[in-house]
Amino acid sequence: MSQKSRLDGGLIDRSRPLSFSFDGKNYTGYAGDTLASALLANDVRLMGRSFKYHRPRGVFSAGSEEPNALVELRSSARREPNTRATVAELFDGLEASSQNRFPSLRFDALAFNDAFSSFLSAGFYYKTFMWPAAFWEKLYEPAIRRAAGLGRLYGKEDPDNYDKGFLHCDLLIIGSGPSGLATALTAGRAGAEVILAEEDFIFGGRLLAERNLLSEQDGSEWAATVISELQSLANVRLLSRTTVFGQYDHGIFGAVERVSDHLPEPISHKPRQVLWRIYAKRALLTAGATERPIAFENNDRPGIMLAGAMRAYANRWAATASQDIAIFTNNDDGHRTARDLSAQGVNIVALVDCRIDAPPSTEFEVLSGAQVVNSRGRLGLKSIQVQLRDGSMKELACGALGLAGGWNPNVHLTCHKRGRPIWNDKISAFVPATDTDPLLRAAGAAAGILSTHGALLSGAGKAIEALKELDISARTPILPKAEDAPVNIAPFWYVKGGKGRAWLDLQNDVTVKDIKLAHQEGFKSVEHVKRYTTLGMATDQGKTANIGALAVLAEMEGKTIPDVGTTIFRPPYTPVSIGAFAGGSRGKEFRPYRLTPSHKWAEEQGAVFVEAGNWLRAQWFPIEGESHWRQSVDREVIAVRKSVGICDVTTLGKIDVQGADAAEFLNHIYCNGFAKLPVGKTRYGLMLREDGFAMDDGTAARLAEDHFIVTTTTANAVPVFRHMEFCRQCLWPGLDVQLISTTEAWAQFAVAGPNARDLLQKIVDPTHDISNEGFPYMACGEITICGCLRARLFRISFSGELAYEIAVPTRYGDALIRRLMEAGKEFDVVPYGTEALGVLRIEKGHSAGNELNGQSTAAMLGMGRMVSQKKDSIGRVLTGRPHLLREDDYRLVGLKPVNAGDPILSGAHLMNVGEIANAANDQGWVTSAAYSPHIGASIALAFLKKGDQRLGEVIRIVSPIDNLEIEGEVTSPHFIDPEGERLRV
Amino acid sequence: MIINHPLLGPRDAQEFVYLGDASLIDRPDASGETALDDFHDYLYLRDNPAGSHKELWFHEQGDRSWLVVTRDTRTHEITHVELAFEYAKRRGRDK
Amino acid sequence: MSDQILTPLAALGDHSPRIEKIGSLTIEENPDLAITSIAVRHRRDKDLQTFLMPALGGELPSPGRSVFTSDVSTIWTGVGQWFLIASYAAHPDFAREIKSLIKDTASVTEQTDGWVVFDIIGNNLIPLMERLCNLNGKAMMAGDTTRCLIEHLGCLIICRESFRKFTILGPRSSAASLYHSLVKVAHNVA
Amino acid sequence: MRYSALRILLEGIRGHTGWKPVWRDPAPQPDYDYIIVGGGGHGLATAHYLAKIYKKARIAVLEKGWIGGGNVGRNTTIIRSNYLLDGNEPLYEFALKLWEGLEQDLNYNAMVSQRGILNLCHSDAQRDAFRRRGNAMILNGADAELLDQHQVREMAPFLDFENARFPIKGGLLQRRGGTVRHDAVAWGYARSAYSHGVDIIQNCEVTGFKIEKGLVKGVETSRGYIGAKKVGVAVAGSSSRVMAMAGLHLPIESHVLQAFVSEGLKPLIPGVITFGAGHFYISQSDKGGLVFGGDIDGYNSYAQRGNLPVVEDVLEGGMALMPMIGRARLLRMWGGLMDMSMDGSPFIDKTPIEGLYFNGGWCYGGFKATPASGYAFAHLLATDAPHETATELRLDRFRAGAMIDEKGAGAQPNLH
Repeated sequence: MSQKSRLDGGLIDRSRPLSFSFDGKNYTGYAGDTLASALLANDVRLMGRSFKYHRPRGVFSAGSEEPNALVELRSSARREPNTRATVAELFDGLEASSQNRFPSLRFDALAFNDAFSSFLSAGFYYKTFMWPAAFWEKLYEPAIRRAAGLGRLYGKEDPDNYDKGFLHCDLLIIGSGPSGLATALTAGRAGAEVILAEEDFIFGGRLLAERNLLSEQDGSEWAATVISELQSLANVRLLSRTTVFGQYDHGIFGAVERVSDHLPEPISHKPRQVLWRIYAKRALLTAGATERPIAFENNDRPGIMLAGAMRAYANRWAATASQDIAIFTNNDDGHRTARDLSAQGVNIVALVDCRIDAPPSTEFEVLSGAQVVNSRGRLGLKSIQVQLRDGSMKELACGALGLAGGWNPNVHLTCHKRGRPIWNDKISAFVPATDTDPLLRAAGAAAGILSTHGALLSGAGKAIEALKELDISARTPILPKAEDAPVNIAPFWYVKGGKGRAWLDLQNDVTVKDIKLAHQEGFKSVEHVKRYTTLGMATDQGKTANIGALAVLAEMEGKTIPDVGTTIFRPPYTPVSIGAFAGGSRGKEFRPYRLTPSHKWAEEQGAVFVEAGNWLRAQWFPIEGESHWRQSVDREVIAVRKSVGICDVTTLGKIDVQGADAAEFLNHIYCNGFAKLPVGKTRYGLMLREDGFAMDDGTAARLAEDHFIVTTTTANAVPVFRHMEFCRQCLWPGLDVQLISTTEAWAQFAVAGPNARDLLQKIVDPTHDISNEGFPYMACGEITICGCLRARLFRISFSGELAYEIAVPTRYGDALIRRLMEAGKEFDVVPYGTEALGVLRIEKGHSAGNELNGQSTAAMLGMGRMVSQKKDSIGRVLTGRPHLLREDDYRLVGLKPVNAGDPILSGAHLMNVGEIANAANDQGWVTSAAYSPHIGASIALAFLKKGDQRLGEVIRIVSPIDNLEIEGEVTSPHFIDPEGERLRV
Repeated sequence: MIINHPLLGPRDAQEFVYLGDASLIDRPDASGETALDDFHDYLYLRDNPAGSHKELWFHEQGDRSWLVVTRDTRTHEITHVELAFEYAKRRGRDK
Repeated sequence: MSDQILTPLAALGDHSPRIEKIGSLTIEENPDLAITSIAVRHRRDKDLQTFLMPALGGELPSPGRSVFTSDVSTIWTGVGQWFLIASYAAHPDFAREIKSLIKDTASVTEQTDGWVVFDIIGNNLIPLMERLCNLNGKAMMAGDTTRCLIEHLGCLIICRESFRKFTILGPRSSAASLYHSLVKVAHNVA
Repeated sequence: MRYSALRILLEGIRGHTGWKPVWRDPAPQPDYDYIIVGGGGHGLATAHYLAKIYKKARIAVLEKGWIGGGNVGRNTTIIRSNYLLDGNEPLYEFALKLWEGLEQDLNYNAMVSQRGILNLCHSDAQRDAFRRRGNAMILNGADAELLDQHQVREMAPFLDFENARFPIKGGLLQRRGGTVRHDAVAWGYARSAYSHGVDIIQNCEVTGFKIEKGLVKGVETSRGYIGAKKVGVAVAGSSSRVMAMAGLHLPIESHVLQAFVSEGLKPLIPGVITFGAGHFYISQSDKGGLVFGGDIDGYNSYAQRGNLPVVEDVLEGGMALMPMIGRARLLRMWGGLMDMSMDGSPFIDKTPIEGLYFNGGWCYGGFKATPASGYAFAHLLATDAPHETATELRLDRFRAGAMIDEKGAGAQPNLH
């Protein structure tokens, strides 16, 4: 189909036509087009619907500030809602569809909201939907929800990849317009490490959209020559399609590079987008300025747009919204638009200038002192009503109207650290405060310097200034001659009078009336107005709306605009894909895996694995004929109790503690004593937090006078090491002690069961005596196995059986478990997983994570007496607080069901028989439960008030959340071998 | 944020773990008459100024040193960084 | 009793180290490093240096630095703490050797199997480094060494030759995840 | 003025010329019986209940800026009462009941939307803890359900069940949980308080307390001295700063919590969902934006803004949990100031200074607690006795060792 509204010239490649579709209709555009410019060229003006009233809307801008032309780009799982047509780079086969309309863009049923608009004023929600009470939930709210939102997500996993990266530079330059290029040239030639980031797909910024020459060159040509020089410099990094979206502390900036969004889909292995964290010693904001409209009645029709955008479409994209255009301006820049358009052969119906002293023109009619007061055309502008200087009315037919209300510097990034912009009367706009963060300066239009000449100069100047602080000397390059027009502007925000609605925030449908109503209802602070009317909260964050609203508010308050103040600009500058922030950390790669030394072997055995922090541990090892996990776990447990089993316990934290004062150090961090622990012995240790609650438990083995190996639970390995370093460096820096983690360096296996020693004897080198006498319970030592391989042996037991833990350098872990399984055949050795480990320790009454959950004291755990009063250990003093010593505190007990068949659920609460189950009567809770093949029933550990004094008592175990209640008997937590004889055989 | 490590130079604060008020170094005398009150104040009544704050950061993903960082809690500006064990020694912790 | 000898696995779970070539870039697992940590005891700094001098032929490196030699290499890993590195084949029980050499001037801890070691070689590794970690690769000279995060993993990153060769020590239990990230990013920037 | 269907019709027809200010800005009087310092949700709610329920008069709310500008205006709007400990649960459940009647109580629609809150679990230990907590909730009169993986899938089929690093094992569901239009809560309470005669005084910063012989006499403000019989402080986020003016040192640190909202999307997320293997929780607003957050930045801060690492951590969690949101765009991120207490639980208590009362230390619990916090604080101010749902929220609980530590993290504010 022909491109009816395509003009001559422009920066598009007519040799590369691209076909695309909008709402199922096919069109053609050219390489270099955006979706918006291509649609305009194809004479499409209607591109979207507004959020609240579903008013027909056309493209309003030519950049990322676009409030109206939002589309769903691409299809199925790659569908991208709310994509601005103005920045969507055209590619062959691009699919786009309009959104927030039903059934079609031309006829939208919800447009009936528009008819009722007089009842849907600002804040109407809060006053209504309350009668009758029940209707809110059942009727009103669901209805509001259905109407909510703009575009649709597809609802399936995003198929594209994202990545992250880190960049470092002396000078980050944000925006590549005249000031940005001058900055880059200055800094680049000075040899500084420079990054030039540009959100557009071509460098040059506003230079690409203007006709005036730089010296004898077109602006775009000059930009191209500068860029090619910069490309030749090794110290300059050019990033196009890259938005610097936020400024953070200490010169860190967030940026997103759209690597593949201009392609139908990413090239294989390449990400869709990359999130860059940029560390900049200095930064320059050269992000230009955004034009603002003038509000009047029905100023939202398709075809009404920013004048500067019209100019950009005509000059850069050779496209126009209409052949007959009017301009409404309060400053000279509107005239430039009119000149450029007529130079492109567009008919300027009239230039309406609210200023009485508007400059005349020979090319087109200038109506000075006049105002556009209304417009007509349901799905697209047909005509405007103009009130002439003498008050008479005139109707002008036109297909498009350009609004030129002046330009707002893009100060946003200078405010991300809560810097506030200041008002500049010369250009009637906010500019960056000069005293804000020295790390980030502004130049060019972003600093309120709106002429090309000024922009070039300030860019170079600021670059020199910034580099000077880094002791890099730079010189101003020879810059081209450029226009230096003064800014002649008469502040004019909206047309007074008129009964209808004059839009300020086009996307959220916030009108002048809404601001006035909010003010009338007492919402006078700018933050209140924003929140009450939703002004500036749409996807464009009010880039074209806020200033107009401030002006209205200022008028109501009888204040100046700066006195009314602004809302705070926060990151991101423009919306950023959530996927980019996540990068590669998603799915299975959300966090790294930690694999045990026996992982490969366990996989071969068909083990079922479970996440334990980042570790993957074998949960159980099913064998043929086992259909339910309980069968496997029971078998593993029984095997350990009857013969011998092997479990990979490498995941437990191991910390090497050495130094002349190592023992004294341990005395401080454990509540029980370690000074007198003999070499060659291991001792259980309980670590308290300073507040007296248990932090972690484990063992410490003394390999030498000045050498211990401390073990921690798997979950607490990292925090415990951190805590020990705190004690070492901050609390007792005088102690001669050194710490290092060896968790990963050693593969460690528990060998447990009556036959454990017999099995080990088969691999331990005969030079080492591991008999009960030679290597008694709690012994430890460095040995060799399998012919002189260094190993460590600890006679400790978590299962309550005769047990050892044997450690070898990690690389031998796989071979060792294979060897142990081989050697253990004669004892029917079994590997056991974390489930069996859990059952065994519950049977033995050992505490684990569920008991050591940070809410338990030593006393609760039945270890109150372990807290030595003879020494100063972490947590001892505050253990003495009354509430921690209270009589009726919880104590760890065991539970058995009265009827052996009943299951006990971990997390159930305990109630006295005959009392109603409620919080007031709560006696405690079940911490861990399991089926014990040894007992032949479900057993549990629990915290029970005064539990230690209630052994034998029958208690109710209630779990209302499962509608379950059973009776249980309170027992000792030690279900097997309470005297610990099995440990010592 | 960037913490200027006294030995390693500028490092991203992401590599550190925050603990809080540097007064946690001044652990009271556990044998003192008023030990219970002293420890209560030590542990629970930390300094929380809107302004300059001496605080403890652990370089967990770096060299495992504890640092005492002086940072303005209103602007996040960091004015001083030193190794905690040196600070602690100055406070007489090694006696 | 040679039948008794246990056969080791490389960190990625194979009997031989993994090598991957992507474009001009090579990622190579290096299992032949014996790594021992030494942490100087209080007020023994001078003694330690004296004991080590013959083995190192020089001082221990300063913070953020490492010295790689064909014999014993050294890496600064923390205040008063270094890694000594030698060939595993030549020094299977390196820690014990060091201990006997430096006596009680420092705490000695075997670290050999705490780590997986990757050598990355290419014409220009900067694009790769930019995606991996927050170090300024361009500014790194041979011997510059920093521990930082790669894909949530604390790794030691050692510049062996500016732009062209880096050695990465990562936590051994996460060798597979780290390797996967390295390869993925390499493809991504290739 | 009362809001009614008829009123809306009339105003619609006559161009909304009749609407009166929701609250007025009076000049401060020389003295009051009750001064509430802080015009946030809790302060305004306190004034409302003090006037309406406890029939007190001569009440003023002093706000240093504009009302509702603190945490009530910058939170993620979630309401729930899914707490474990008896020191907390009754208060939050009381709050939930008050939320359920709020529209009618205030004649103002704060859009209380009970679409449920689902906490996911990814391990057996987490499930055990959820069962213990769910049971505690039920025993305290709240609602709770334990869901298995299948039931979670039915509720939220878009979660990652196939490729998750930490597979979803189930969840704890509270159907009565949900969201509320946060700003409207401040405005609704302000409107009601004002209609009950409360002076709401904005741009009036308290610069000091007048205390004689351990008795509070009034407050110095940016608009002059104002006398008072009783002064209640509800300035969470700035508690340490304000109470320091009365010479009090609090077991509180100020931290920054970031929150996020996406561009408006057609409805796709049922209620509130929280990830159990990372820091991420999410809901969808009545306007269609995905509202989400995660962990605090972790360092003391009054800057009301955070940094990138936490942003990335939160969104990694989001993508791990629901990979469908990758192509949705993050529209805005902001930071709020948290009163992080030493055990993660709040304070509603007298102070050692007679006539001076304190409400703070809310950590992230503040918004959801607003009605009950206001009610209980009003009760304390009016009767000098703690409300039955707030008996354990004492300022001196650490001295006794009676911590209310839901997470078991100990005296480490940034871990709560």
